[in-house]
Amino acid sequence: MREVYLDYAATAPVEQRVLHKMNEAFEHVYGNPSSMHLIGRKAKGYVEAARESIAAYIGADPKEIYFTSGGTESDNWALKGVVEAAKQKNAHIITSAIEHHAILHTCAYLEERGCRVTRLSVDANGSVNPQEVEKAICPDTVLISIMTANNEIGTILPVAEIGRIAKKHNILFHSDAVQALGSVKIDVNEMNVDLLSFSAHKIYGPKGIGAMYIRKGTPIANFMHGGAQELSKRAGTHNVTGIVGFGEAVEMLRENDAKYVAHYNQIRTDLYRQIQENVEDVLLNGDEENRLPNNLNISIGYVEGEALLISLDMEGICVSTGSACSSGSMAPSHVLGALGVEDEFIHGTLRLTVGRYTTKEDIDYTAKKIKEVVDRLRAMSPLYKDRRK
Amino acid sequence: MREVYLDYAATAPVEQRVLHKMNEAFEHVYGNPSSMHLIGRKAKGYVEAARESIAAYIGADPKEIYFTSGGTESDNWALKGVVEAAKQKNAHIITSAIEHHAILHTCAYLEERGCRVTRLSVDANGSVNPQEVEKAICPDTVLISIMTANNEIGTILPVAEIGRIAKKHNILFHSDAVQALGSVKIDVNEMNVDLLSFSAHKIYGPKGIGAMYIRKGTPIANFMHGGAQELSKRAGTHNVTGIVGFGEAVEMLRENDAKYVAHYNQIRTDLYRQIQENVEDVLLNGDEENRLPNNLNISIGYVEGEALLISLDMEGICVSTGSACSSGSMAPSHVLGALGVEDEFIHGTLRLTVGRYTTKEDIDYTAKKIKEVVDRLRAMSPLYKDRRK
Amino acid sequence: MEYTNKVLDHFRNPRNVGELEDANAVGKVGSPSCGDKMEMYLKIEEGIIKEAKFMTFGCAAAISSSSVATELLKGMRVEEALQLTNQRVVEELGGLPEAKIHCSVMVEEAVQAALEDYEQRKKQEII
Amino acid sequence: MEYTNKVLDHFRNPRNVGELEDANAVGKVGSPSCGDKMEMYLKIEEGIIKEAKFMTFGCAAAISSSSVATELLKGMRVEEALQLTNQRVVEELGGLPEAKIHCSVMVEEAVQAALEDYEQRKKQEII
Ligand SMILES: Cc1ncc(COP(=O)(O)O)c(C=O)c1O
Ligand SMILES: Cc1ncc(COP(=O)(O)O)c(C=O)c1O
Repeated sequence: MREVYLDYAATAPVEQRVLHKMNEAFEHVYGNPSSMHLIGRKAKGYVEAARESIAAYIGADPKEIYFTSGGTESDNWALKGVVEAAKQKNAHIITSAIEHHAILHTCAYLEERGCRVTRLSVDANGSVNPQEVEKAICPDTVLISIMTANNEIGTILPVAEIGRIAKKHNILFHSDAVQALGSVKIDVNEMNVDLLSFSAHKIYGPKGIGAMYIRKGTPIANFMHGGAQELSKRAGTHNVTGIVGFGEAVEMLRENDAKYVAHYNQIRTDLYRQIQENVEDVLLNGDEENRLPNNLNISIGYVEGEALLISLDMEGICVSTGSACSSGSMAPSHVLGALGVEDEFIHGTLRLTVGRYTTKEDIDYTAKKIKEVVDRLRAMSPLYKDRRK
Repeated sequence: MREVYLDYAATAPVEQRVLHKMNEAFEHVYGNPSSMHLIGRKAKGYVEAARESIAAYIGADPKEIYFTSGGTESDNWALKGVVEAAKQKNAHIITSAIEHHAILHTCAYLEERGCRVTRLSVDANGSVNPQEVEKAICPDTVLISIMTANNEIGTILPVAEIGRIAKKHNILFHSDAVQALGSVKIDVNEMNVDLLSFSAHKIYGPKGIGAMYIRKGTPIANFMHGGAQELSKRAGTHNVTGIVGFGEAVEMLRENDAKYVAHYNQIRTDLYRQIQENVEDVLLNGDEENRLPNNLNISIGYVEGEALLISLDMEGICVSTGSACSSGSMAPSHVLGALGVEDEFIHGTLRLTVGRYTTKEDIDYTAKKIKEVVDRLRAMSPLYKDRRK
Repeated sequence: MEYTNKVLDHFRNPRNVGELEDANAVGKVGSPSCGDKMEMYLKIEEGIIKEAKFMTFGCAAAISSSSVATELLKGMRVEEALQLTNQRVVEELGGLPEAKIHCSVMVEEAVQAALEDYEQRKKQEII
Repeated sequence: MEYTNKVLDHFRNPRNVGELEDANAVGKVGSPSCGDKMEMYLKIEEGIIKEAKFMTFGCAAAISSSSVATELLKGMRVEEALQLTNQRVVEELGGLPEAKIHCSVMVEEAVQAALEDYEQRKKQEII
């Protein structure tokens, strides 16, 4: 059976080139970068080279890049660290209703501990109005955290504008760029950000390694306490091979990002067109224009998402309903909820995210199978029956 | 030039067998274990198999093993999580003066936030007296955290006895077993622990992955907020290949740990004997009997440690002076300080940690070079000159 | 989400799908907003369920639970059907993931609703 | 800890190691408890440093700073030697890591101490 992976937003395979570089490091660079001896210094050299690659790609100074264990840690650190450094009772955070759980659950945690959180609602396309951000600012506001692009519906948010507002009001601005990296131009100065979260496994690097950009001078408390790694800001033995893989994955972006984006865009658009031609009552979620090039998020009326997912899985097609991270719970995701998708559609949402290895054949096969599966499920759907009446 | 790595306690190379298993996963298991589809479930299978290996090796239930980004995160989580769950003002923690910085710096952080911390002093061998632990207990005590074995001086601590005391007083007991794993028998029930920290890179697995054992029912708050991974206790996309490597490294321990320990012990003892024969005024730090089999920690009188380290490095021999993590600072480590080593000796401390790949030739060469280097440095040492007078 | 082969089989090839034109017991539970809706159609003759059909909007567990329930119901006496528990349905499926047990509960409710409808109709007939 | 080749050379092959029997200017700074101790021996004739030797207990930076300082001092006039700064030593070594600058400061202090000793001895001679 054909195996078609259309869940690149959940995680991407590691590129061969990245894997080769990692294996080189696994074999020859086994030292601890904190060790003073030759074998330690060699490892440190690899770590610093990766740091420079990443810094260069996003227009930052290498000293502003801190390695973490992933996007989740970066998000936790950004929020908890800024709030703690602010040393302020009732610190206020502005965020959006469609952030990743790594942001929203951290916000809920901070709320329990006395913070106040404003979760801005989004428009029908899943975007945040910068003016609403400005309106939400109050004297206690210590941080604005708005993602660069949403992981479920793919909407790209107006972060540069929000950054300008934050700067004007002298408020720190964090953005979760985990999904945006590789698809949206990331330049820390153009974006006016003080903090950015990244994760390697979304850009064909290894899982378990991420980074945070922290603009020089940004007051932020440590999250991980211990050794003096990362300029004494983030303790823990360096994940050397992870860092090497992350660096190489970013090098691949630097060399080829436009090519990748063009491929994503073409194949994603083709998939959407075929689905539209084959299946009626399909809604696109997220912004049609300001959208991640590899993301297709659709709500298929009168059928349920998990049933779609499992049916497609039986055909070898791997997709997501909502976000991989919220699987296990069957309530519609907070993102779809925030968009106000109709009841008859919201539960039938599929996220199809294409990638570097997705082919035209994959797409043709998927569109055909989606039609078959939807037909089958609608044939037993009482909602569809009622709708036809 | 010969390259001799004697810093296995800082980090160990990844075993070929572990690397093969990781590469299998890198190539074929690219999904996100949280994804519901086939490719996700396959990844989940690998993660759960590793969890089972680790659980079996330490006598735990797989549901009691939580993956983290390393020993540092496990230590941070244990302390911060237990204190937070205790929801108690002036919560009191008992620890020792010779813990890793991941414990001690976390304790300092908790102190700033209202906790009270007792740091038990150690005897001349670097051990903690269980009776002192018992004496330190007070009504506010929420956690005892005493490491299983020390990373610098190699002393193995009486954790089982401390665990019994903790149990008797109904106080949670955490132990940092990062250095002990693979060298000391770890059985969560024999040890009477509620929480244990582990790190894969000390046992020939990859860096950037660790685990925490959390006994069922232990009240502990989350440290990393976000997705529902790890029974909703530790968010963040699973580091699948890291976990696979960790699991395989533990499988190797299960199969061969006695063999490894015998090798460590023999080669370490030989090294110490040769150094004693060649060099006068050498003191052994840590307990002679209750000691990690691969650890040799010596203070060489009248010479300075960094000068020793660099001189040996120039001969291709990689060792540590104090702990890798505290390098960059030249003050004697907190562990040596706690032992009360004499001024003329404390600065000349070397930690030599042998490993699976250390050979007799490595050791002979090292002992010879240490003699040469010490002779050269003593020839210019005013302390040595004065001592001879 | 690990489903048994039996679940997947009933999901893939559900038995007794559709409306039953001449049903004399119809139970409808759930709603689009909850993400699952189930309609149970029974034809009862002389206290015995002669035919059973369903239509379900929902996940694989909901669909397979419905399917297996209709199989169980056919030939049952009304009194027996009243005793049909969700556990029985789960058993028949070889188990359901923890998070999906509620789907089998829905089936139980749909059957109960259908049997109530049957009782109501009978009363109306009598009056 | 990245050392320049010059540092490593002077560490490996320090110049002018030892006590100077007929020194007329001796400076000793540091202590075992601090982890570094430096002794600077100078032989000064007619206001000119004819010979310079050192003994150092300390790290590679301390040893190489001492070594390079003795090289610089030889042939210097006392007034010049009084102006010898740690920066000059660091320069001569092609730089030192941030954390190691204090070692070069120690050398400066040892030279100052030796020259003070020299002044003291001269005063005693005069009296
Ligand atoms: C927008 C966003 N933020 C954060 C994360 C978390 O990153 P990680 O999986 O590396 O913990 C993800 C992906 O899971 C994401 O899509
Ligand atoms: C005793 C001890 N605890 C904790 C750690 C930290 O573990 P990791 O390096 O995985 O963060 C180490 C090693 O660095 C250690 O030796």
